[in-house]
Amino acid sequence: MFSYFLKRIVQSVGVMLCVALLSFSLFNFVGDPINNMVGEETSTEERAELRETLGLNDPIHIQFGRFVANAIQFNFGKSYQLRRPVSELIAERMPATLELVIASSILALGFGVLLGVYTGINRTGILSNFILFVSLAGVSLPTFVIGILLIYIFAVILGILPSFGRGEVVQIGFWRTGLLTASGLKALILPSLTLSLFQMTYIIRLVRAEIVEILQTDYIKFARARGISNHSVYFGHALRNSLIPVVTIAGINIGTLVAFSIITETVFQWPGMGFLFIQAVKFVDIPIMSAYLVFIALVFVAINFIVDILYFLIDPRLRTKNENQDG
Amino acid sequence: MAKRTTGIVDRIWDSDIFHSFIHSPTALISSCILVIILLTSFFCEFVAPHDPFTPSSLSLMDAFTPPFWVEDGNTVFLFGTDGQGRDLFSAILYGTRISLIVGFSAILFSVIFGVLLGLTAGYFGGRYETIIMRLADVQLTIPSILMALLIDGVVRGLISRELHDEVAIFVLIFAIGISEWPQFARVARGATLVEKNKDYISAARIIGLPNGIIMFKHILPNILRPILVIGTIGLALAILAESTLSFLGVGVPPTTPSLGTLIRLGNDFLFSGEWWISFFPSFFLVILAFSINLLGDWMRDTLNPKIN
Amino acid sequence: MYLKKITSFMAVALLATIASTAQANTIKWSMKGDSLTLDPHEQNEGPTTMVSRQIYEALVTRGLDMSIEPQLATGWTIENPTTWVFTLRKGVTFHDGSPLTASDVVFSFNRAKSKTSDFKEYIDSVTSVEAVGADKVKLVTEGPNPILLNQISNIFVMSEAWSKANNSAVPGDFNADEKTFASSNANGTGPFKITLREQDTKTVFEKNDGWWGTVEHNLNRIELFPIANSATRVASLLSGEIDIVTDAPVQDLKRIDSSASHTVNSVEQMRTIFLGMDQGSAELRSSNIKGKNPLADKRVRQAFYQAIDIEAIKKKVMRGLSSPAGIITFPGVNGYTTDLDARLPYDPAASKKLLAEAGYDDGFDITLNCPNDRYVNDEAICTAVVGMLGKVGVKVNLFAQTKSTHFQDLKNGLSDFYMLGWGVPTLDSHYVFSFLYDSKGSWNKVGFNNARVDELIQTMVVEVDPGKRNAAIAEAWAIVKDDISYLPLHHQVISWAAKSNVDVPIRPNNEPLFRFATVN
Amino acid sequence: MDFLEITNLNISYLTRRLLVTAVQDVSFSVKKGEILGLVGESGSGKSTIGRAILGLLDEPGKIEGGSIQLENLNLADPATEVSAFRGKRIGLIFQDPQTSLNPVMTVGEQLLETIQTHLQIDAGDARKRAIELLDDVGIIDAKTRFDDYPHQFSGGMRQRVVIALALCADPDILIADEPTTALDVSIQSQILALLQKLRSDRNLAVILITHDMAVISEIADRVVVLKDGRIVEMGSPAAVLGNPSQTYTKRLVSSVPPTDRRIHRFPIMNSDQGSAADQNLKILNRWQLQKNTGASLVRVKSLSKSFSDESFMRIAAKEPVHAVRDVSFEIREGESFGLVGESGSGKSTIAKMIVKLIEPTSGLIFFEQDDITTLEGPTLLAFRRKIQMVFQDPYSSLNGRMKIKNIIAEPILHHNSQLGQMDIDHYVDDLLAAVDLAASSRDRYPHEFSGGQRQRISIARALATQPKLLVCDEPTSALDVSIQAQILNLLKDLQEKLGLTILFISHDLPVVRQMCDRIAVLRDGAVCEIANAERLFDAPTHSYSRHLLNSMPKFQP
Repeated sequence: MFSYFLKRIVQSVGVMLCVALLSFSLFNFVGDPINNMVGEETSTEERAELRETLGLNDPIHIQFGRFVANAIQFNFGKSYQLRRPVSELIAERMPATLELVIASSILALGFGVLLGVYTGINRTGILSNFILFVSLAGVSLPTFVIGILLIYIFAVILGILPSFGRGEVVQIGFWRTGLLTASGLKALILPSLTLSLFQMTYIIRLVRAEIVEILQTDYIKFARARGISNHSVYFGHALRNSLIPVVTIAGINIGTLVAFSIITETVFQWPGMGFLFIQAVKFVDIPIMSAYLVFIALVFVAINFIVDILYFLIDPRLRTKNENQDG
Repeated sequence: MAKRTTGIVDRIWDSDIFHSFIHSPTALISSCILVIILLTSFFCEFVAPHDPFTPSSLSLMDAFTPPFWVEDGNTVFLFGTDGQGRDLFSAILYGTRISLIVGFSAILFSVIFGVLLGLTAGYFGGRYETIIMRLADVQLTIPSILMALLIDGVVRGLISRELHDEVAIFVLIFAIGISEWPQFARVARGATLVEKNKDYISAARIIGLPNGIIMFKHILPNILRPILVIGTIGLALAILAESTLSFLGVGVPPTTPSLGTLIRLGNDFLFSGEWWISFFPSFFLVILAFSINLLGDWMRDTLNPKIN
Repeated sequence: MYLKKITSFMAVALLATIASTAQANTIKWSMKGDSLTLDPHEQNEGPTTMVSRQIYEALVTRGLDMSIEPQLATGWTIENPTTWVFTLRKGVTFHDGSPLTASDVVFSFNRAKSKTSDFKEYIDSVTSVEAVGADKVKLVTEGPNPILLNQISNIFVMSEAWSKANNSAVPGDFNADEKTFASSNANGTGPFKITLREQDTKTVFEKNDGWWGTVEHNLNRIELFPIANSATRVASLLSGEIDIVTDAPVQDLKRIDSSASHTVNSVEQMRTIFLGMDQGSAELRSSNIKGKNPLADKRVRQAFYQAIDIEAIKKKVMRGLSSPAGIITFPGVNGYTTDLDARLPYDPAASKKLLAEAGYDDGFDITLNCPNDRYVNDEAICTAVVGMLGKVGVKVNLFAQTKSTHFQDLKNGLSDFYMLGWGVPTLDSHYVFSFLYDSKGSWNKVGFNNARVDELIQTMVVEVDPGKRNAAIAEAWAIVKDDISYLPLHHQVISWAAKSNVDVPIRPNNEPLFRFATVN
Repeated sequence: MDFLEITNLNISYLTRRLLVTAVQDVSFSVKKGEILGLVGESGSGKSTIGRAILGLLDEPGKIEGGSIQLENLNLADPATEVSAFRGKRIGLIFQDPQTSLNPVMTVGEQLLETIQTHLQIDAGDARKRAIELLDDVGIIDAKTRFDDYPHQFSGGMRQRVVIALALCADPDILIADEPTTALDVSIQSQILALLQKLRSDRNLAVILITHDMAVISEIADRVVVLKDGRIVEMGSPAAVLGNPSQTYTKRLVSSVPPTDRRIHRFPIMNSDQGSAADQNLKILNRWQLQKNTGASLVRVKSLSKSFSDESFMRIAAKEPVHAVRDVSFEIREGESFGLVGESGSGKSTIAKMIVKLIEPTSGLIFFEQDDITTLEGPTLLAFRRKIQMVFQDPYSSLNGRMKIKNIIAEPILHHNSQLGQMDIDHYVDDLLAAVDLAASSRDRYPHEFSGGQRQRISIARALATQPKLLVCDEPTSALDVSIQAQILNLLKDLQEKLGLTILFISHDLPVVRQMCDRIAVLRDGAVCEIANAERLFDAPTHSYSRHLLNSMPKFQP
């Protein structure tokens, strides 16, 4: 088991290095970093000097080493466009994004799994067919359309929910949270809903498929044959076995949410990283882009790692060595 | 009785797939809608009442004409016009074509790329497989939309802005395609691992057939079904991705708008009462994606219920 | 431990909610972009000044009616054509309570003249600033300067002690990203003071009870929320989260106006939108015509001019909120006349004919460079222009991009045919000529070169006799208008949309003065 | 009246095209304390009846008529709440112990759950009872195994757990659906013994559903023979299997390979297919026969194979599994050599190495005179031509996407590409004829054929290269006995006519006895003993061989 985790950690590090390499090459090969840092009037001597001091003349692997070292301290230099340290910019906006993402993952997973199990259990029911139909529609609705729609209905027509921003925020240490004020929570509703809808419908379908498949297995049939009540067949047996894929889904899901928050933040003027990133892309603001890339990768790797741990807790076959020698 | 069937037509007619197809209303309806959309958009030069993308043909005074059933709308512009006097109906047809082209090419790209890698990885296994699959993991670490944005950003950095508009479409195709390949690689590999251990492959190897033939003549046809299914669903996702990027303003340029671009342009008029400018493109986009999804859903259930 | 943290969270939260709920007369203000810095000398751009204007004050300022009136100076005397003496207002204190002294003014002028200041151009004619006693300041200019007051109305006064104490004695170089304490904090003499600053998210102003002036507003608090997405901005106005939007999209004004609880105020802005046509270069970069420059031929420029149906643009693109322009300056600017502002008629036929005469019967290709986030519906206007020129056979490719890159291209002389808008902060035609028509003018990107006009511009600078000076201006206008060296489109009209119970007087330079605002 | 009485039971499935009657007018009854054997080939409806009793028919199965009378209750009547009796009065045992237990619950949890569903007793007592049950079914030191997960039990042990679960609420009747089919013979005998014990201890009524005549003949008190959903005959095993009155039963019985003697061919009565023996083999014309010298064709020298998974990301590699250990034997031209052993004995691995599907870890394999590990290029191709294989699973051994003619033509083309289309077509027809398939089959796809026919097709494919050695890996273990008999006959004939050498791999001792001249008994990858078939069966020297033979169910009508 330990070696398993060791292996996973090594792999994660490997993945991070690959991503780091990617964002490193972003830095060095997209345009001349010097040009991006100094104005036109800078003389060639100054440039050469700067090039030297920045160590851009060192062999590439040394530069990469330095990049990684900096990246570990999350030092990505200054934004070309906003002229501020990237780490600072990201740190400023991270709380907003994370709060949004967490809120919507809770929505997506909560409802997703719930409805998924429901539709999986009664496959023929009118309600579950309806849910499936709606969910399919959900997968077909682009996030930004949903967002616009919700704003139009709840902010403009009904005027009951705010259409932009985070409302009142409270500063706690470096973390600026909107979760502690009434207006902050209200402001969270529409964006998190928008963000979660797509994933939610996605999860419903996946969980359903999983449940349906499990309900056809022998051990479920055998459980029925033993007279185990439907209730415990579904929730005792089926659900527990479907947990493994659900956990995987959940993992990927959260990561994807982080990425899709880009859209939601643009539509709702949510002061998060995604919003920052879009601007960065439009202005080819490499430092922000590569920093964001590394950050996302970090989130994913972290999630995958947690998922692995959960596997261990859920699936005994991983936990205990397989002693069955025949077959 | 199944045994008597010989002719290909009979076999199709007799096949359970066809049967469940003609007996599944959703599959029928969605595929009908799809066919219509495909035809109209691909032959839009002939179908569209106007040519929305030659500026000289537009008259600014036609701008903001509402749909024909709304008062002071007229049947010259079925769905009304946008701020430039462009006929929305025609614009949508042209836009749909762009969205479809991008979606199709992107998915085709990732299918070929992914299946090739997945198939070979599953078949040869060992170090090669590990490397390919790790690559896939890394790729999966970067969500498609983010990947596309990054690539777009990089391209912007590498080439001049004028040029960017011209290559925008290819950038999109590549960006979306490259970020979708891992799932195809994974499915292909999984299926290959299953097929590879079946006896008919052993038989082929004992006959002495070279790997190439075994992979592409024997394994490939047997793993196509799941690929087809996720491919269909992938297509819908690709189309949505394209429109999303265009909505974010990093997609196809407004001079040749896709559905997403049209929605973005129309979005500014959402509150000014010209709802139709953003509504119809959105509507078409959703219908398109929805019918593809319905079809894919049906495929998933009939072709192979196992994959999810 | 953990529990303690929680409870403290709660406490903070409670305070926050109370704070947010208990406010009489707050105005929630929104616009597209945020002020880039609070330092009044660091960066010279619309939104930045709009914010500074509420916190900081200058010796003189423009009132609601845009006329010059005393602010920190109660009066001034012109001892000789190049020497001005300003008498400072008594009893003025900064937000930190320290009193305003002459040395603060001197310090501020020198700060504004420092290398890293973005306002130095305004006062580069000022050669020396010195305190005369405790309440007088003497400005010496090189040569007579008829528009000095206009210029210094943009020079805000800071506290010397405060700036030095917070090592902000010189403004940070914005372009080199030097941030100083003053960039994110403010200590002015104005009617409002900053109490919260979250760049790009939220800025809170509160009433300065120690303000010297007679309070005409009834506000306790202004909150600024920049919202980039215009749809969202309008939505939040309509849903009542925002009280006033100072850059409402024209297409939404009708709807906003139709809502009972909102009003829209419009006024002609001090900005004229026009198209530049490169007539100086030997050959156009983006055209299929090689070896010569079609735009060098006046007939072609006129053909372009008459091909454009400005009324259609006004009706459809600008929703009636623009006034077609004949010259690149607007009412209220010294030198403006309605005759000058009259346009050549829209006449596609004539346009075709002119092209034919010039030898371009079947037109030619050219690229139009256009910003897509700078002026009101800039991209839409350009698209319309493309269509209209297309009708007379000129194939125009539109290339629209964000303002920063657009202006870069322009500065680097990469644009054959481009859109630009021009304001006149000094309200004097000289400003326009020196930048756009002077053969060495830094924004003269069409290669306009006319010796006579250059002469006349010199006259405008040195001539102190108003009569002669205005004559020069008039002649210059006549020349450039006849030459059609630029293609004027319209004077932009700005519109502020606000809740009916909120009254913020609108001003042609698009700068709100909240000291005149009321909420009821 | 009997404890469970089934009268005129009719069950049918409504498929898309037609109404399939799975069970028709079936009537029988079971007494307490008796074991009733339901025997029949696949599709005879035996399992359907079992499921029907518990009201667990799979969609769209439906009881059309008749009654299932459990004392005074009619379980066939939709009105009665059958689920109330599941597990409580009727226990069901599934075929595959691997899949019938919930992998993420400990056996303890599953037992407790079941017990507490049916009996109102507190957790303590339930636990006590559960452990008793585990003891009864022969789980050693049940107390500690109680908290183990299913995957920690071996197949046999799992089946015991399954039985324990079925007995939780001690039901009066136990339905065992192929309870030993997935198990090795030695374990099979234990499970059967267990069933008998339980029957007598608890006075259980047991319905034993199986395809295995031998098993029935060993432990059933009464036997019901089913065919196509109808009862053919029933009675005591001695009567029914000893001297069957019905031809079907006769045929069935006659195709069961006898364990005590070797017969030349299986008597196929009014078989729908004539056998290759009657007709002259056209492929003979193409076949260049050479006299079988009896010289050794294959020589295996101290062959070993160990599997260890090496992925370069892994930190700690598992210790390798030794599948084959130092095995040596030789196969002589023209003989048929048998490899027998239980699962995991390494017999298939050896076969794979001989046909060069996998490479040995150590040791040598000589085919004719050359070491096959060194072969490559043309020599490898030549080797491939001379050695072909027939596989166990008739469903996975044919590419479902190819027509039969292409499946068979592929090796021909690959090995002599100069053949013209005409020749190939004829050759394919001849091969089809050789395995008794109609020429019309050539244009069909595999899914249109039955299991037996598919095995014929893969034999035809194997013959296409005119091999010297035919490796048969459990070629019949997936087939019904009557089909098995046909295939075995076919193989015998072909060997005779074509002078094939056969390497025959099987776990089924009777079959091996019928097929093989010499036999090697394998256990855990090592050879226990190599002997002539007769010698081995009459006087096994090695203890394990003896053990195998003893635990093999004897079919003695």
